[in-house]
Amino acid sequence: MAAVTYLELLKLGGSEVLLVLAGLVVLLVDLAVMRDEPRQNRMLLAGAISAVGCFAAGLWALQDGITGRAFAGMLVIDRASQLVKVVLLMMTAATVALSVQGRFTRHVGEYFSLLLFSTVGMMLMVSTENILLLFVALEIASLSLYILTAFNEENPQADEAALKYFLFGGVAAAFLLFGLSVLYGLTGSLDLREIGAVLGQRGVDAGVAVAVVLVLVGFGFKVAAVPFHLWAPDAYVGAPTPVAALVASGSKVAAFFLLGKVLSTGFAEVAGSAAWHGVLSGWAPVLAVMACFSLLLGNLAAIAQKRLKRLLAYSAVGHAGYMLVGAMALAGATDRGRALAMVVFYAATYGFTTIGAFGVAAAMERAGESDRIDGFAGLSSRAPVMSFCLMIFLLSLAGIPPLVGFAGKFFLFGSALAAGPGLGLVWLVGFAIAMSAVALFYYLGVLKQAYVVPAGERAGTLTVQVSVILTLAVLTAVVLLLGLYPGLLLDPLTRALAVGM
Amino acid sequence: MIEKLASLLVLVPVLPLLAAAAIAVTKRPHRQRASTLAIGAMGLSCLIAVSAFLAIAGAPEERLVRNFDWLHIGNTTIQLGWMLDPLSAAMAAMVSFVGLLIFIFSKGYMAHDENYTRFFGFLALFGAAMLGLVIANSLLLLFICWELVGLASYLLIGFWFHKPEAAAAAKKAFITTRVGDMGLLLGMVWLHAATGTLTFYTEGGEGCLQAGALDSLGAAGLTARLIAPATLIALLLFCGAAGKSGQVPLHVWLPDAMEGPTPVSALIHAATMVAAGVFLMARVFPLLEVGAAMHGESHSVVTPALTVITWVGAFTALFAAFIAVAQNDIKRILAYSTVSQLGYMFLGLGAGGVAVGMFHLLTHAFFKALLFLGAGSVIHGCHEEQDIRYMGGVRRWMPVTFATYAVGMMALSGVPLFFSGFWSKDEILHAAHGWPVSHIPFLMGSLGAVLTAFYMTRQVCYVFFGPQRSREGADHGKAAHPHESPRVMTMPLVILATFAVGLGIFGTPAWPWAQSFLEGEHAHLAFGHLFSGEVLAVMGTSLVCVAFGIGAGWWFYGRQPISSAARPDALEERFTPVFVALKNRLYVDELYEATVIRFNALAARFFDVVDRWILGGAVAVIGYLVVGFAWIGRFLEDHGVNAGFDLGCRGIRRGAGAGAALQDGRVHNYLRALGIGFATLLLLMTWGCH
Amino acid sequence: MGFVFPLIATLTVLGAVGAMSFRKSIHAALSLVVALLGIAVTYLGLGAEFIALVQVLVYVGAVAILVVFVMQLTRSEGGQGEGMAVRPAALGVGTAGLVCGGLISCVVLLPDFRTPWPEKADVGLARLGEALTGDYVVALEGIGLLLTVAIIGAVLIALKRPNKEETPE
Amino acid sequence: MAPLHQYLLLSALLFGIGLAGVLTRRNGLITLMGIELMLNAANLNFIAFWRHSPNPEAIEGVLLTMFAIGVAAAEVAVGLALVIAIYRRYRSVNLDEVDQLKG
Repeated sequence: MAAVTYLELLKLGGSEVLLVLAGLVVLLVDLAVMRDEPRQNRMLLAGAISAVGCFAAGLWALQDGITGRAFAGMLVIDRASQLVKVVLLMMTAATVALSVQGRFTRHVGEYFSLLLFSTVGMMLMVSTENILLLFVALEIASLSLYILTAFNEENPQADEAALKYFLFGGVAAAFLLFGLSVLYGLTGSLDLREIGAVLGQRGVDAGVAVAVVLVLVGFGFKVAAVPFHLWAPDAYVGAPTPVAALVASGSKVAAFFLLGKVLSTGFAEVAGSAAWHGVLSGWAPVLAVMACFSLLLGNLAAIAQKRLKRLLAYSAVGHAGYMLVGAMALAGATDRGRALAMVVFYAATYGFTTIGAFGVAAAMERAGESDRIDGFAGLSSRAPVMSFCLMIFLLSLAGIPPLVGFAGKFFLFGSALAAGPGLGLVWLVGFAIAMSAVALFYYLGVLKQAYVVPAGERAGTLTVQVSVILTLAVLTAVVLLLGLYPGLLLDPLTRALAVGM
Repeated sequence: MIEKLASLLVLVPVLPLLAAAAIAVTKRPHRQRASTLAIGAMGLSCLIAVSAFLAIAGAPEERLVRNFDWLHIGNTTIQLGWMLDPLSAAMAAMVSFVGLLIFIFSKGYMAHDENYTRFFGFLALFGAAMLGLVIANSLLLLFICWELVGLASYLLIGFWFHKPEAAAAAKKAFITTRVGDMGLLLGMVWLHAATGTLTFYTEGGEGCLQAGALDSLGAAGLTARLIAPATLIALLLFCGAAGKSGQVPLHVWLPDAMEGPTPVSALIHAATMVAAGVFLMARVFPLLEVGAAMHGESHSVVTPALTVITWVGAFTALFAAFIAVAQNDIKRILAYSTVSQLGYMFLGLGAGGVAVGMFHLLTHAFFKALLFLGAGSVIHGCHEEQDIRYMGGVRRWMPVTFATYAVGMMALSGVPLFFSGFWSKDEILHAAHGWPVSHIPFLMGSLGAVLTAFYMTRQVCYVFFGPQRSREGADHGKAAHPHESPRVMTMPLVILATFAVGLGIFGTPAWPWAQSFLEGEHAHLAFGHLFSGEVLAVMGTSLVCVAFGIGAGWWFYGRQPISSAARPDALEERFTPVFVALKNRLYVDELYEATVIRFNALAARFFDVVDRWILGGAVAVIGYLVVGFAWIGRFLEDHGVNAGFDLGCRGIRRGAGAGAALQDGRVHNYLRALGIGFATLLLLMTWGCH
Repeated sequence: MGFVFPLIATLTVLGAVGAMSFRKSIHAALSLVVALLGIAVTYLGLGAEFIALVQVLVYVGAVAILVVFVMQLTRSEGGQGEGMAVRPAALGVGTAGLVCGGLISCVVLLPDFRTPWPEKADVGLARLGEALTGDYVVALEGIGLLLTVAIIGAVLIALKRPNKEETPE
Repeated sequence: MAPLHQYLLLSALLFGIGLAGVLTRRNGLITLMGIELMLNAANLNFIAFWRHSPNPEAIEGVLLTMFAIGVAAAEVAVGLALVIAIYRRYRSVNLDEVDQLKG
């Protein structure tokens, strides 16, 4: 039974515990002490406490020697999961920084504590190999995000967005749970490793097929892959912009890490093949189809968008397609740890970049403008620093070297091609590369507005909040630095995952 | 010494990069500082590059590599680095030298532009990226620079972004070349997956262009049971090269890119960016040769990839030459001629190997830069006029420009013996003649040579001869004469003209120094080669071609002065009564001119009828054919390839609307999509079960 | 006893169908209660008495009451204005049928699942408690956090006053 | 009692019925009830599988069902709150009227 004492549990899950504590403190302080203060002060204090919480949790995660697999795979703490947690905490911290000078909610304490709780959910997602906790953690993260989406008092459509997000998520969760139940029925276990072992003996049959597809529906919702992406554009637009940034970044990183783990431990033996000359049943063809349509629809629909957040939403769908292509490499038996590292690297760097782009949208909204793309006209003269940051983010998203988006794509496609000759990923990689040419189209459209089109007459200089500009500057630095030295993140990630698998 | 220079070579791209960074923070009022920084940095780079070139000129078999570890990922290491070998040294020296001259020219040309500072910043960035590209010892580094070159050219072509055409052209250039780059990226990623490295050469022999990697690549089985992986990778890389170097059908961006400032056209379309594709193919030539079947007597290497390159090059050379005949914009003629010449380079590369293609690249860089800068000088002198129909007689007012332009024109046309273009093109035709697969590329190349001479003669006749034909109604009466450009602009012309003539002696069949150098060998003097039968035969052919082209050009355009801009093209004219074209002249003071011309023209017409049957029958018939083809080609270009590209863009847009329309706002439809999606995926999954 | 399961199952299915198709939403809610109770009885038959109890307490005791409460609050006597056009309804039912058919053909018909009824040790509350405080303690804490989140969120969203300036468009 | 596949049939039917309700009913509350039905179907699966698993000691199925019920309760709470918020804004719980975000 419990071979691990509760003390050890506190040690293993220290980051999560710290973050929960921080969340509760924020809630208490805000409700008890700061109740009658002006909103700006409340925001600042709550933001500061949250940031400290993230920092402390991150420090805890960076400690050496906290590794272990406790409670029958319920908690699997290794270097890789700790590293991903640090990335998640950085993203949450960036989200907090983007929020502190916002005006979208009066419920300050609740807002920040829910941000932290959703991060706890994501952190639990990355540190479990048990489908019970997998489900619970997914729900913690999702439920907090549904609620956070409804927080936006500036946007009358926030409730609609939250309801759509919720209903879609609820149905997807039901599919996922049903899939997990079939998985349990087939294998008699909740532990992904044991599941993987049993499935390995069993091979692909109808029962496995249905379980795999059901589970992939749940993940497809979480990562916003076609056709399970339909909530994403609406939710991104309705949610408070920093929350949308977190949905696009942290949530995606956690989901892809977890998906990678499920695919490489639980479903390792039922991959099948997506080669066009010999499709074999398994998750590979399913993911291939999802990836293909995500790439196509995400990149095409983004072209038609008039608002930055909606454009980013569709581009997020497209990027989910790239990451799914990378996840396909897990089908090859050669070096799964490395393949997963590439996916996580891409997701993490994409997350940082997209938070930055959302930050620009937030700044525009905060300055009393909307995120309409034609409102970006003349941004280079109205807010030179911010428009420079925007340029870096968008070019990185488009995959222009030497920014990090290029490095991510390069390694991602490389791992997909190296995964094995029998997998037939070449057509998929080719398609992904072709779609990234299309993607340039709409990113350049935004940049054209910012840099080429002159500002309207009444448009003066934009005032951008200090917190926002600092966050953007830090994120720009990250994008540039990781672009020049991808090894800073990629190397530890690869090492950690190589050990972990 | 050479060791030290190899290490110093990294400064060649770094110096302009630093200059670009410094200019980026330079305030607008300090205009001179910006140009001084850029020119100074480029000058230093040029110095280093030329010394490196001279150092390795004595030891062409050397290849010095400088690699450093960029990344450790798990247990693999990715190296970046640069190298000094004949190819990189020649390219670096050429690019930095031509670049320096263009920078200096820009100082005069852009003197009155309000964004002078920014222009030099972009130029320096472009120079840095291009120089980084040529010395890169890693396909990855090369690709990074390659994309930076694309980005910088996007900024430069769209420099006058207040012109909507310029903005559109910049976007078109960026996106079209990106289409090619996608192939390059895929090829690169694949190469990495197949060989595990992207470093070209290492001292230990683990590079992807060295025997070990190539052997394993050659031994690999067919991909998808169809095609050898080496061939596929080579063709993917060629996609990128074709995009950058404007090969059909990815050439659509190049003529449009003429919207940028003229020095930019010179920089991008003459010496550097467009040549990058040819350079890339030359760099990865060992990869193209994998699995080659050697053909005994003609030392030609034939592989599927090289065959494709040869055909594409030959087709482009001819196709673009046809179109150039029917253009009226001075820069667009040069742009199509560039496309055509790039086709020649690929033809040479595919049929004859690195040296043949690269030698033409080097000579072309000089004389085409000369022509573009000359055109810039003409445009500058004629008050921003670009339509050759409204020029004329410029020879009288711009003697230096005329003289240098004539040199460039003759080099491009391939006038024998004294001009570098003759020797390099002759080399290509020679290679094509000896190509064991087919003789058709040789015929296409020869026909292209005729056309080249023809359209260049036409252009020169229009621009420099005949009366002045400035735009009517603009400010006639005291119509401003064209004026000669300042020295800062003519000096580069003179220097380039010198090289356009002088480079030829390094590449004659008697002493093929340049070719041997590029192949990494020492050259031997052998006059006997010059008189071997085959060489003479090919030389004779190209001589006939050039003479015929220039003769025909003169026949149609030079024999009688082109009097009026409104007059249709000389060939069209013969079908329509002359006075129809002239009756628009309403002003009395032009009546005299009109009657004289009318008389002249009628008389000329009379003699022509006689002439045509006695002397120029054949010339005329072929001339009609040429013009017919040219117009058909232009029609195809405007309504086929180019329209196809635009149509594709529009199609994407429409698809975008359709994609977005899927999102109709009803949550029920979202959920239905989820259900249907699940059911479909389940069907897919169970397809192969049981 | 062979007739008990088919009876309960039929009742449950009928309840579910009613819950999803009654026009008046209060009828639907009551019908849902029937279905949920049917499931609870099925749990009993399967020997999971504790789960049956939880099912009754949570679903019938809390969820259903809450649903009815919200129904009163929103006075949404369903049906009005809900003239279901034939096509979308057919599409929805068709999709659901497809999914259901897929599940049945893939899972139910699997030979594995025709196993005989094995002997089973009784799940005492003690063993459940032991597991909850042992291996499953992390999940227990997780669910605690989840409920906290839900309470904060539900209270906040339900009590949120719309801003003055925002009006439904 | 009955063999395993009968339980699975029941749960599959419940899942399908719940999904059909979600996909056809425009009343937000009933959509919510449909989701609950789908979750219940999955729970029934877990219990049925648990009871039929050969290992008499294993109790994972029961535990997972308990947790799933908790999750479902949390979801219902949030969902109902969202329905109330929607009702407050649109004076209706008809989901078809909630379609301002699109494109």
